[in-house]
Amino acid sequence: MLPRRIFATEHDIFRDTARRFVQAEVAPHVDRWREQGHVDRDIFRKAGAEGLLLMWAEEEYGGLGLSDLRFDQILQEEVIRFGDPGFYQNLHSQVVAPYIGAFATPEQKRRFLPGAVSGESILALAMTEPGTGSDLAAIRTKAEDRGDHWLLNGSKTYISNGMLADLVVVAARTGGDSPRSMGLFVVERGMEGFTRGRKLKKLGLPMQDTAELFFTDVRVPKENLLGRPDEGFLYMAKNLANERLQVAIGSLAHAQTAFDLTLDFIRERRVFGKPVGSFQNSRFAMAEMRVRLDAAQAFLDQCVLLANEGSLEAPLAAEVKLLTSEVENDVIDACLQLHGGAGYMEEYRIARMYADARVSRIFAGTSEIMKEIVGRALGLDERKMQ
Amino acid sequence: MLPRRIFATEHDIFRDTARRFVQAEVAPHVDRWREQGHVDRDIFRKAGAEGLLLMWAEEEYGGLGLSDLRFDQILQEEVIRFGDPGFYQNLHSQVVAPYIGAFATPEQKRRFLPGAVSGESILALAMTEPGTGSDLAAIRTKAEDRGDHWLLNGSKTYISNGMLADLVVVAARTGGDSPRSMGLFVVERGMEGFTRGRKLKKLGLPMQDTAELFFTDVRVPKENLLGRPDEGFLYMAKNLANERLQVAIGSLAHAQTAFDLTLDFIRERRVFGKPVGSFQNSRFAMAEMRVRLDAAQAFLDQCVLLANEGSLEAPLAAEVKLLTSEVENDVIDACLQLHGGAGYMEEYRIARMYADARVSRIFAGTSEIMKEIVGRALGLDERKMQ
Amino acid sequence: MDFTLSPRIEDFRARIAAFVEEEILPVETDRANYDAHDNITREALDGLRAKARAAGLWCLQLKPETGGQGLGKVGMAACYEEMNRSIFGPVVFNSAAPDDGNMMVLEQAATPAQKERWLAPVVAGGASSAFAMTEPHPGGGSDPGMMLTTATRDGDRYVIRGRKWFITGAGEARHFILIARTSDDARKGLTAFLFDRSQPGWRIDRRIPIMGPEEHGGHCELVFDGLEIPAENVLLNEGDGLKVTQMRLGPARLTHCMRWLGLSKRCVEIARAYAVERVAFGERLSQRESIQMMLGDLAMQIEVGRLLVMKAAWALDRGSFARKEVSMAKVHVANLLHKAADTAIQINGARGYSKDTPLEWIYRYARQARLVDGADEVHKMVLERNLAAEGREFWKWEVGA
Amino acid sequence: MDFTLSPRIEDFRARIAAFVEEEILPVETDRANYDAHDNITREALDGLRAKARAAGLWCLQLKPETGGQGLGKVGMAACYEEMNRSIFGPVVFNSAAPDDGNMMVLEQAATPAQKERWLAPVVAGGASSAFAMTEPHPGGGSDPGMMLTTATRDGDRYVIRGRKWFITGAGEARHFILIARTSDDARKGLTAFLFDRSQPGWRIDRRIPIMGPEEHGGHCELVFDGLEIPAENVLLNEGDGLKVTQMRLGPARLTHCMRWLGLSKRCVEIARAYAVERVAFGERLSQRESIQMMLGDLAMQIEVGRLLVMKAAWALDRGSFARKEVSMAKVHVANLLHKAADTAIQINGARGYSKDTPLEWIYRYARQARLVDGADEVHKMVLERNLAAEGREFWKWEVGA
Repeated sequence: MLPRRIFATEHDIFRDTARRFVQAEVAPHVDRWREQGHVDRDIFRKAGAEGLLLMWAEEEYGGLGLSDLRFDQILQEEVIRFGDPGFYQNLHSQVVAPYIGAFATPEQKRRFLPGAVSGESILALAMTEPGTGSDLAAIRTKAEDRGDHWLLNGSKTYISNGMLADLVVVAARTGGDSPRSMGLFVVERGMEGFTRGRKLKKLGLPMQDTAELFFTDVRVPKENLLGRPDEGFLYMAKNLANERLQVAIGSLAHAQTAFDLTLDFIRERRVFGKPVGSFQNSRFAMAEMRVRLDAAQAFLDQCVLLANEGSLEAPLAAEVKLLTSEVENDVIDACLQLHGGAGYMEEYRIARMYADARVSRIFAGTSEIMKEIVGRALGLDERKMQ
Repeated sequence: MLPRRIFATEHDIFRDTARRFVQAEVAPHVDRWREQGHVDRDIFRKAGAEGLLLMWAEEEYGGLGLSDLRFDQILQEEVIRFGDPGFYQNLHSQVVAPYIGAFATPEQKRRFLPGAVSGESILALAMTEPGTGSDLAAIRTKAEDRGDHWLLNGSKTYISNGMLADLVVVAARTGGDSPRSMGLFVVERGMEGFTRGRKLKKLGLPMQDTAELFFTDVRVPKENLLGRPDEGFLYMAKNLANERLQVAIGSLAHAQTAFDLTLDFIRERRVFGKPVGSFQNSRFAMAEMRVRLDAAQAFLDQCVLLANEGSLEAPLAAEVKLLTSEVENDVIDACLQLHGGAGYMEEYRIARMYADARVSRIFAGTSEIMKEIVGRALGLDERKMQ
Repeated sequence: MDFTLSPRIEDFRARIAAFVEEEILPVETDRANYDAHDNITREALDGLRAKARAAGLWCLQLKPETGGQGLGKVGMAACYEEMNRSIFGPVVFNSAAPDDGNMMVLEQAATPAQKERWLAPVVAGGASSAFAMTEPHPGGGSDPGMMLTTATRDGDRYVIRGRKWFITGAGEARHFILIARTSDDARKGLTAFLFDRSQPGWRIDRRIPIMGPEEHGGHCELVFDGLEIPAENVLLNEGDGLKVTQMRLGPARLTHCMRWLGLSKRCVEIARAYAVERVAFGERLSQRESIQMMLGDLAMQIEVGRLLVMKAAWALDRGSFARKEVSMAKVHVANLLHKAADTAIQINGARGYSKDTPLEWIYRYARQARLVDGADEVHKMVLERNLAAEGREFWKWEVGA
Repeated sequence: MDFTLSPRIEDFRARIAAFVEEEILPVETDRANYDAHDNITREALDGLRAKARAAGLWCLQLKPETGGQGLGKVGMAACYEEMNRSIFGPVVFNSAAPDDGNMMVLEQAATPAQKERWLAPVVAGGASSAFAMTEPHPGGGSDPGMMLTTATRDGDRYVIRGRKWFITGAGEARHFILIARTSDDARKGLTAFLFDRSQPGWRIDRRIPIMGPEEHGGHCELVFDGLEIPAENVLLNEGDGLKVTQMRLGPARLTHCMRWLGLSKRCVEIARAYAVERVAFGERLSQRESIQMMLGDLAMQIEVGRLLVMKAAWALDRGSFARKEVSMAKVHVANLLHKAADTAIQINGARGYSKDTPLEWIYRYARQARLVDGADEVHKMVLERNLAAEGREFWKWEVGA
């Protein structure tokens, strides 16, 4: 196994903290949360109290000013290993909040960040609509400028943290027909005309709340617009690289966890009088997985360092998202196979990991979209080749 | 594409030197050398004169005392990119010579190293025998202690640099029936009873000379034994990790080269009125390859750093050899497919790369042996599990 | 050499296809017809079953004298594939596991009196059945030789003690076929028994939650602590349990494959419909090469599955055990089903991950295919053993008249 | 449904099997019988051909009146597979590309006089033939619409100018079938001609080195700078060139697959023999699970290939173009051949990389299989187009009597 080489002592110490938190505050509730279809709100407050949310936020907003992504990487690894991938603290801290961190005014930050840091207000991001998928230019939700406010109309779907969220960053068209003229609006719980549909049922990830959101003549105050009203598309494009890196971190942590629990399982479980792990087929399967995991981890860790330096470009983020989500699915499938019939029983964690993992090749851009991005960056863009 | 992050300025400068050397002294002769079945002897002398052989050797033996493996990594990358993987300077410097570097007495080093550094004497390593494959314990070549010399009898096969070699490090059994009691003997060109069979014909790598060697009552002087007469097996086991790392470096360089030349090809070559590269299938194929190459490179580069620190363990070396040789074969196969019919013509380099690459999953231990090593290191050893 | 179906079989197939299209798919579309375990509700099922019987599409797999149509395995291959275009199809025609296999083994092995008592009600649709063989670790899983449940003779009856596990349908079944140990003989140590749900001396310990949607009656863990079974309820003779097991499981493997082919085709159908309709980045999905290649490849793999299954069915109809043929069909079709569901989900994107289509149902259901009835690895090793024994004769065509 | 061979076909197959075993394999084993291009020397070949003719195993694929046995495609599937147990097999029975396909197209399309002049000598084994269609970039490769070679009518003859490329066997062929452009019509713009090696106005520019072993006569680049062909040597009519091409190439795809199955089986045979004999780390290779699974999987994939090929052959014999069936067979068997050779080499280790076995020959030869006759990608997209057109009818069994 390849030793992790990107961590220093402070990271190791932080991992202990994160692990203790997850073991104490998340692990005991996982079964109940999966059953009820979402985490309890107070887990965000507890995480906030421990200083685990928006660690990058400046101290004036209650954060730690830790812009080193390795801390969130470690937290996410521990959440997945000892908790459940459906606890979307990572979306809160590293996918949604950065829109506020990067594009909000100091005044907006004072309004929105402290609650997000403390876990009082839970964040969601509403981009996808029925029929848009990854094609953001197809967004139809509209915000009209009505002088002292924006009038928001439209609907969003597959919104993670959608039921629990207090603040939702909503992408809406502001320029009439211009496909890329969009704004990002902070819609707050309780605003009139903002409603939520039923929690959506899914193949897996039952603990992660996923909702449809509806906006009917919602009057969004002017001071809830993030950045410029016509640059939302650019902001989204810019943040997608980090979002995909975050997805990659989660995918690989999920796969590593599956590998480790399977290694334990096949050492113990016996079949035809021998431990499952003593069969050559098991040994080879595990060796193949170990190699793919190590290579993916080496690659991902380098990407985290690049992101820390501000130089993780979109094609590389697409690469690492593509690779890790494929590794995640392949590894978990092979691990389930090594469990035999037990792997199909919900009492073994591998069964739920299998269903949970399937979405990784779809969300934040499907594998096929990732290949488009990587391939076009290689100069293979049919629109530019004659 | 993932930027390489392990090189400093001195490495970049060295890459220029290496590249110029390969372009001037290797590239023009590749076709002829492939045709004749081996390089010209003088390419070793030229490389020696440029200071490119045994860079790690201490200055007193003519070397540069550069123990940083990155220099040899760079040289090998350039040899493969602009030359041919059949120029086995790497075997000479990094696989055979380290036996002398590690296990020879100062007197032996004075005798053997300067010629190897200058390229006057070419090195080979004779381990494999007809019927042994990777199973070194099955070696039958024998060396009997005759007081003032060892009497060597046996035969070796698949010996790289076998026809050209001036000094051959030969593994031979010294302890009668004890399977692991072996010694390593330096057999010199011209010793009586040391003969070579025909150059072996192979699927690919025609430029790399591969021979059978025969030893019939060869009187090897006592002072040609490396280290202890009963520890050769340990020495070989110890050096195998670095040998596999070297193979991995070559495999990945080969794959990266195939990728780059294919990218050029599909941008130019047109089919059905469009560049091949503008088809989605091509874009996806290249994207998939790019991701695998980047991950393998990130992993390999970390292994090189570990080896520099003296901490590349055998299972990790097996991992990286397994991964890179599989990536090499898969990438080259997919690249050939993107060439279409042209890929089958010898005038396109990809055709010969395909045949050359096949051996990588076999030599220095097959992929299956690598999986055994990795899997057993995970604790999945049926001999130790009950 | 002849790759045609007889007109009679084709007639059944076409009528099943129309029935699925007109009667079953509309029911499948309405989530109100799903029970808590993602299966069709009993109410919806009863209505459809009545229509299927009225249409003469009932228990086609059984002999006419049992109440079926004597289709044979070749005919079943064509018809079962058609039935499982809908996830609810097979049970409507009384061709779903586990009743399907239980009926066939009783038809083959039971005495006339036993048939009257145990088989006829299942054929009539009034009772469902279960086959209780598998045991929890370390008992008899895929290896019946490890069976731990015992049946001890006591006069004219047997007393059963032990534990069974993952018994499909046990939660609702009325008739059970039970395999238990009657001696330590390696080949003749097991015996098959029949018992009724109402008999005392056993209980359902729990219904085991699984990843996938569930057959009616789920998958249960059973405890036997003194169930008494009269000797007349032994199937075949004492010691014939292994034989019954083989009669029961061999053909069942192939019927699974037949049904999985239907599900695989359905996945392609849903994926294509969406790809044709959906526009993203200014282009229909169906116009993208990558999508075309995925679908073209799936179409081909389905055809491969159909050929493997059909050849195995033909061999069974000729009286061969067709072990090699069934193994090959099993490995291929189990993987195909997974691949079909996975690809269809991928093409549907987030919609595929949601419950808006049956794809996620099929995906979860499919994962067991590569685990049950022998994992891929086991079948491949069995095939290699055949190869070692037969050499080049492994591949050959039989010679006809 | 019937998966049997007729006794007559089985008789031919069995006799071919015996001939390969007794006559051809010993010749293949001796490297002295290999020419510079890794094919059988003319001397060794002539001896074997004489024996094959004497045994009545000659041109089985042709009609009796042409000098064959009228086996049909089903019979060819069984026999060609058997022939190519040896890398030298097909040519011995005069069933090797390109003569095989050239003879079949002449048998179908030539006039009696043309048959006498052009076909009979090839059937007799006295002349070999070539089919000159493909052109170098940017001419007609897999897309005949891009054909650049022209045939200009001049009185009772045509004058040919242009360049052909990768023409198999051209280095030794006496009879050529040539496709050239006679007008710009999209469907009727091409015409097929016959010419003799001895005619002036053309030359072989070079023999193109390829990765693989070569057919006799290699793969050549041809230049036409005024070759004159009398109108009587037009095959079919002016404008029928595309039709001739389709007649020539469609069935040839399938005959390749038949032969590749034989080579795939040979790979398994060599691999197994070595695995059984070789001991490493104290264990026979054949006892390792990984080896068993590799071989079991290969055995299964070969059987899949045989079913696909046989169904396509059967469909061709029934008069279908069987495009879909041939595409599926082509994709599967081309990949299978590669996989079989690759796996066998892996099991043989360094021995497999050496020239001590025919494996490296097959491995290099195999790599073209996925490139020629339409790459996988093209076939999969064609299959998807069929799926789009046919929907669920893509998969169906024909109905028999």
